[in-house]
Amino acid sequence: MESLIGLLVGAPLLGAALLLVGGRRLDRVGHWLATALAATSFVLAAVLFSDLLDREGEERVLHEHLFSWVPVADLRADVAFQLDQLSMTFVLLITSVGTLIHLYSIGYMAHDERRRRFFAYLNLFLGAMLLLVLADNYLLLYVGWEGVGLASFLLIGFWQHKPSAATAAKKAFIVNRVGDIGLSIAILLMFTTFGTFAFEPVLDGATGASEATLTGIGLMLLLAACGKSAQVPLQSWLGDAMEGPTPVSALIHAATMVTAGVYLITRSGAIFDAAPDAQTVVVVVGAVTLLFGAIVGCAKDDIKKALAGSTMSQIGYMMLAAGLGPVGYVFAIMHLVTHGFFKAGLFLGAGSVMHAMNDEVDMRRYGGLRRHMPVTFVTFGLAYLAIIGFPYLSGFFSKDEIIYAGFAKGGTEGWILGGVMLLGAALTAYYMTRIMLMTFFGEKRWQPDAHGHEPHPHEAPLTMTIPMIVLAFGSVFAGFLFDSGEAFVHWLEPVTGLEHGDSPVGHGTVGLAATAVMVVGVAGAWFQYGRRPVPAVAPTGRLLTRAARRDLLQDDFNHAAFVTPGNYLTRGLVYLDHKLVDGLVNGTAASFGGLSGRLRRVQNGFARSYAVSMFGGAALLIAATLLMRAV
Amino acid sequence: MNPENYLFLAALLFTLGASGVLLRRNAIVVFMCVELMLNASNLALVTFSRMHGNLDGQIMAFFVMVVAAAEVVVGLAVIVTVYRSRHSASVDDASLMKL
Amino acid sequence: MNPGELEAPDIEWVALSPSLIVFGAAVIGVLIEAFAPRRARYPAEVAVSALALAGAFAAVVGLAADGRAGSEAQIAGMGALAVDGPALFLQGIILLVGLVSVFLFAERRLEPAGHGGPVDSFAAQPAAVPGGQAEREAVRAGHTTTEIFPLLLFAVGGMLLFPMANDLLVLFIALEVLSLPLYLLCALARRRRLLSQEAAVKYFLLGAFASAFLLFGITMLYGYAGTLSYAGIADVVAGRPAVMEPGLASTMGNDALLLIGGAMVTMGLLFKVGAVPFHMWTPDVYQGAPTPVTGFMAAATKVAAFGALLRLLYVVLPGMRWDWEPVLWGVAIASMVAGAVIAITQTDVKRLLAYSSIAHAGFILSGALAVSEDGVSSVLFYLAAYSFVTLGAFAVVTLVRDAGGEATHLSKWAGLGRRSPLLAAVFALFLLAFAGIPLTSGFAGKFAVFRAAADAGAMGLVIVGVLASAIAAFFYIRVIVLMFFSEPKADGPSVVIPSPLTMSVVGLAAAVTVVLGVAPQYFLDLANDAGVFVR
Amino acid sequence: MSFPLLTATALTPAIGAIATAAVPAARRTAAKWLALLFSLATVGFAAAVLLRFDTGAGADRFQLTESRSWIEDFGVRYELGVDGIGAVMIALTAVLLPFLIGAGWNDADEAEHEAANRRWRPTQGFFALMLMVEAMVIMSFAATDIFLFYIFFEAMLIPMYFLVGGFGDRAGELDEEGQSRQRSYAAVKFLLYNLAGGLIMLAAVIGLYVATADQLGTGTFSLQAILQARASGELDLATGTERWLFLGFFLAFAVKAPLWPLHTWLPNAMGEATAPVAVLITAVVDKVGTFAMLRFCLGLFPEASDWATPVVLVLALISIIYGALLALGQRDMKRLIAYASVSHFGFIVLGVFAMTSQGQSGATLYMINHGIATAALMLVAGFLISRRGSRLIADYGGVQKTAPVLAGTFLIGGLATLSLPGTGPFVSEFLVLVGTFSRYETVGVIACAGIVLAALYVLVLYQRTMTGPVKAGLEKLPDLRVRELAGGAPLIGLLIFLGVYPKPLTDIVNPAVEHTLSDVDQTDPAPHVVPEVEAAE
Repeated sequence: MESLIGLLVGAPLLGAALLLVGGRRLDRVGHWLATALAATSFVLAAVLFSDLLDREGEERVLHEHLFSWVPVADLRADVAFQLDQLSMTFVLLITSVGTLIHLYSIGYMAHDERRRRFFAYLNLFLGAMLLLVLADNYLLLYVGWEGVGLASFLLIGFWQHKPSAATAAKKAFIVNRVGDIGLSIAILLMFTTFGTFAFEPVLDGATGASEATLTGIGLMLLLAACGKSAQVPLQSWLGDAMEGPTPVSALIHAATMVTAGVYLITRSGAIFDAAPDAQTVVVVVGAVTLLFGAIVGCAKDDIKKALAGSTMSQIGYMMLAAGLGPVGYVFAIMHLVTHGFFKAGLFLGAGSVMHAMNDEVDMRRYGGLRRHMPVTFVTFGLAYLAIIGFPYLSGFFSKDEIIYAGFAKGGTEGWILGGVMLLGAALTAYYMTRIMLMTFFGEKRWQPDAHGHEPHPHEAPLTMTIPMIVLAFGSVFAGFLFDSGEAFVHWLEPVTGLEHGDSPVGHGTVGLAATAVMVVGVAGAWFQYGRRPVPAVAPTGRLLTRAARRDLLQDDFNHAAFVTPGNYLTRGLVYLDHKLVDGLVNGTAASFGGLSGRLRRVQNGFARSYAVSMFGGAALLIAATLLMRAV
Repeated sequence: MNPENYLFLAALLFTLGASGVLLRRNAIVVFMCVELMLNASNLALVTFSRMHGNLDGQIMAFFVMVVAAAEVVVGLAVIVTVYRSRHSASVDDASLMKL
Repeated sequence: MNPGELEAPDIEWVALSPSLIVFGAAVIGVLIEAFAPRRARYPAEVAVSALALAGAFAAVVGLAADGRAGSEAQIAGMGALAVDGPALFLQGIILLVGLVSVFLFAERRLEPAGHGGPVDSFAAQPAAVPGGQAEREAVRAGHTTTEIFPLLLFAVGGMLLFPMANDLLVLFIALEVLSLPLYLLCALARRRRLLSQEAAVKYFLLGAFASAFLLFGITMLYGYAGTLSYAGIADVVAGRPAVMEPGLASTMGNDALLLIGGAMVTMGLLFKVGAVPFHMWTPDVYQGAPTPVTGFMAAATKVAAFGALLRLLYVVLPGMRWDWEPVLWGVAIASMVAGAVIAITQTDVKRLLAYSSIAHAGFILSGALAVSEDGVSSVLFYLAAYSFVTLGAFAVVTLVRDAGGEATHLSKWAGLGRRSPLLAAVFALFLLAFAGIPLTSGFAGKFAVFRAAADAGAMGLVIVGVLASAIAAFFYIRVIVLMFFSEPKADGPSVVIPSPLTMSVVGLAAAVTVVLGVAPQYFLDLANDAGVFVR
Repeated sequence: MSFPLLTATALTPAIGAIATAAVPAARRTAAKWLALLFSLATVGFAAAVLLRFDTGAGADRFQLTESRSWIEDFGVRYELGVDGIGAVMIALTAVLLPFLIGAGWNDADEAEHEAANRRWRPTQGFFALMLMVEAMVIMSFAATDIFLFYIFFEAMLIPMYFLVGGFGDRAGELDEEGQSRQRSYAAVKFLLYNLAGGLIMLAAVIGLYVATADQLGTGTFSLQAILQARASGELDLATGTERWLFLGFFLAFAVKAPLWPLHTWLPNAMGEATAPVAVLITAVVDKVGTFAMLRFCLGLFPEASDWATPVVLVLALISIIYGALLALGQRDMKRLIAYASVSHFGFIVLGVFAMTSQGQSGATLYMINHGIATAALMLVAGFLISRRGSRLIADYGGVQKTAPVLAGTFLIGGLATLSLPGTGPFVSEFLVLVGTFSRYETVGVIACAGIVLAALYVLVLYQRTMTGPVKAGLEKLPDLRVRELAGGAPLIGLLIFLGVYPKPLTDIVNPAVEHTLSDVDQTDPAPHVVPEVEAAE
């Protein structure tokens, strides 16, 4: 059974290699091959899942040691997998959503001449993501971590001929690299502290280390998580990442990769549990991002960027939950899974809309699409209801639990967290409703594209609609399924631990409050966008709106704080290198040249002056000899 | 008479010769000054010979004379050739090569 | 001893055979000039010279095989000459260099032939006014100056005596015997005769000036010690003269005589070596003299002069080592640095090599300053290596010619590597050897002297030497850049295909350069065995 | 006596060089094939070296040793032998050369106006020089006699110099006479820098000889003899002497490596040389410098190495950051890669002087991986440059549209350069970081900044050249030819293999590193917390 894990990871990687090396020969079948391999992974995952289910709670761990990777003295880094409930959850999410999105992409990318590459990259992503969640040590996790970063880079910049896409891809990679420093340092710290970086010894031994060290490790892990999961302050890349093809946004930048940070923190729970300061920072980051993303999502007219803001915000929820410790881990993961379904559904819906609208992304040019694209409308609508936390849809369960856990933190902090999350919930309802209204309701605001083609919205082909339908099902029923008999909680508990917090506010109250703020949010949006026609050109708006449109000035800040000084620094250094370091050397050479030029003048061609030199030399020689004797 | 006085004379002559080499322009005169230096040595040699009471110095002096003669032969040949080419015996004129 | 009775000197004919052969041949050469018909002179002179030098070399080898370089070393000629390791080793080098120089002198394919047959690079009629009627006639007639061969032999003879000299008289005579022919040879260039004559005048006047100093130094040493013999002076310096005479007793206390005398003799030798600040004749003379002469002079004179200097320092003046060592440190450093630095901006190949020779004098001097057996043998080895590289380099210079004769201006060497890759490669090899790049003889030599110096505790000298080498490398490299990385000029010089004579010179020099670089052990052994002066 | 395998490995390219140089001018293609053949034969010998190398416990430190007398008078012997580090470095050299020859296949063909000159044989010269460099590099990796090492360390400059100065890429700025002043400046700078470093080392080499002669009676250059004498206490250099000698050696290696602030020759040389020669410099020749730090500086002068470590670490850090920042500021593609190399050499030196097993194993692997990665990146850049005739980044754009395979290979080379996990450089960079961090935490953390900067310069380069709209003049840019792809693909395969399964290499290298560490009397720092799992066992 264990050997299936290797296959599970290997199948998509093999696909990527085949498709990249195979060249044009595979152009016609490549996409099917890739989809089949993704599906294979899913099937394998299902088999493994049923195997795990057959075992008892504590026994539900599989280990597979493939080979010794980098053995140097005491350092042992192995290529080895660990499949437990947490990774299983991720594997199922990744392979299922992944397979669906492969399928969707067949339709979506049908007319792209580089479709084979696209699928290769998608497969590469799947493989790397599976590696990330299946690794049994932090170093191998790091490989997957960077692997998904690479896939993300390749896919964001898939349309490389667009400078904006290329820039966005680069930006994503580099911001992620900043986060990666965190992961690197965390691994280094683990090695010097524990002498290893495999999960089991590190996590089991965490209590033995000093709190300062653990806080250090925790903060570094958080830095990594911030990069990958687009949390403040490393959030700036996610909005730009929407330059990638929409299936990519759905898979990587909504459902799976961006949640890796949450995985990392949940996985390292033992470290965070022993480092309360680090936990607090995680919570703060989550809370800030939650609001940040929501605010940005409210202001964007670009449908994908609005959804990206939403993603950020939702991951903020998860992060916050993970920062709460055993009270929140399970719900963080639960929200992650449900979010995976409904957010993927939303993105696929958005993709379907764009597909229909000649790749138009500005919602102000949509409107009234519900009649033209009924399937998309329905699936998108269901996912919409799930995300805003409509009672008994998936988002409702997972988000309420997180809000409850926030209150359970207790004291002022608990009230602040709960309040922030409720505010977030209201905002979520607001911006999602705004999207919904601007896209599917109201008047047609369609405009011809750059080539003068009028859009003729139509429903997408089957390959695209099927995944949307499946995901809609997931959005609707997943939460219910998980919550029934606390199935999900019990499933994860052996890995993450579980505490039932003691909240000043009851479960029911939280549910009511959440529903109430949702209604407020929906109503607010309806007042603004449902009652009156949406202007085709965005009004100037207030200061906050304008700032939110500019992603709350994050890029301006980064530019002012890093890019510009960096440019000056580089330019200055280039100048210095040339003038000072090199100049010193050239100067030495030149000064020898100058000295030489001056000395050779002594050689003036007159025999008498040569004689003087000799005479003087002789005198000097004699004087020096005498002097030596005198001394 | 104290033989040392001859030595002082020899040193004086040597110095005169050397300054002549440094100061005079005419190659022949320069050369004569060199000869003067050689003869200064001769004087000193003979004096020392006398002081030490052996003949080595005097023999040396004879050799020096022979050598000086040989030098004259070679030197004059060279200088005269140059004079014929340039119509000048000034050492300062022969300064085509420099730097 | 009865005053009327002269004791017949006891001459060790065998031990002195090398120089005797050479001098004998030189006299025969003069006779040939006097009596043989013009046409026959050239072959006869070449044959006599070559045979004599080869024979003398064979004699040297024989003497060395006899063990006279080591255990059987002896003082010969009534104490005037020493036949020992250093002397024989250096004589061997001088003879080989001389032999090879004969080939260079005898090269007759470089200049366009006159009516009388092919001509060499020496003046048709040296006495004729440059550009005058007489010269034109002589050129038309194809006259050549075959006197160069006996002159060369005399110079070689003097050089052979120089390192052997075991008393101050012989030292002086040998100096003059080697110098006077060289003055003349310098004046004999076929082309650019004004420069050639100027070089001769400068060389002559300055040389005479220097030998006057040397002589005065000799006088003072004699005055100090009352003897001309090296061993005698050394004894007096050490404070234990063989016979204590009254005159000696008064002068012995006068250290000024010793110090000034020693300094002046040293100065005379440093002049021949070309060390700073007595180096100024070198560039002008090297540039003006006919290139074969320059090559011969640069290689052989340095060998002979260092031999004499070594003997002086090691045999006569070891007692006052603490006086001259720091001073010569200064000279060595000045030579290395000044030679290397000034060479950077030179534009003429021959002047460049002249400055390089000054720097090398400094390197060799630092080996000599070790005052150890290792020091002697390292200098011997260095001289062997250096002389052949120098000769080879100047031989190459004779081959690069344009309409005006040798093209010595560096700018004309641009792109030579493209026109004649092989020749340029060989020249590059010589330059690399000068620069002391490993696997060339220059490196082995430099390593030997620096090691000897370091062994003697003169690490400072080594460091300066190393830095000077780095500076020196710059201008050697510059020439290589010019040859290989510059486009050839349309009116640039061409490489004349020489006779086997010059080719053999270049070939031999290259071979020695490589062999001494790659497998120097045998020659190091030779030098080691020859590292002891007889006293 | 057994077959002198190391001599054979070094001699093969040397003979190849002579044979290639002897091919007549008209048979240019034959010369190329001959050179390739000999370089492949060398790969065979190098493979034999690796196979014959015994990695078992208790195996000798130096293996395949040869010892003959050479220059007794200098105390010099012809002593060869490899430890694991030397063996893999020889393998790297041998493996890279065929690719470089393949990549430079037409680089040295004479211009048409020169075709008439029967004596001028640039092609033959080019390949002969390359093989010559290879032979000398292999010798310096194999030499266990310090003098022997020094000889080849210095001598390799000469063929290298001709390669840089004589065969610059044709994209440089030319003056009115059609020759590149920049190039000859670069060549001279390269030579003088390295020569000066080498000469200072010469002084130290002599000093070492004198010191050993002083204490052991006879001077020796034999590394093994000196190590033994030191271990037995016969040789105990005075502190001051040892430090001076260390500085002499280190300076030479730091120039070669090159370490800030002695690096400025590298961008010039790599910028002006043809791509294969640039690779030869940075991937092969410069490695001799870092290799020698590991073998000679640490082995001969342990106390002084310890003493100098803080300064060296700081210089290495500066190199890492400074090189990366300067790479960012370059407008010239090849200079960019050169500065990136400066940054990478900083990592290697860091690993060497961290004095931990991970650091030194990492440094060794880094040498290998950096060699291959730079080769991949630089060769592809070279193909690109030769197509367009410009090295300026600004002249490119949108290449992936017209030449996707080229762009793809370039990207993989770039990703390897930024140490992406899954490629070899990641393993080595990680090891260096671990090794450094476990002893010097701050240094390790600062070095991590290099990770981001590497991503920046690689991706900025990729973005500017390969993506975006197609620049004018590049519309018809041909994609990689089969020959070029055959040169690039195996390198990429190798990079990925070494990233996924570096164990064969670490197995060879680890014992050598243990020996080196015991030379300097260092042990790895122990972890602060012993994991309970292991404690329970």
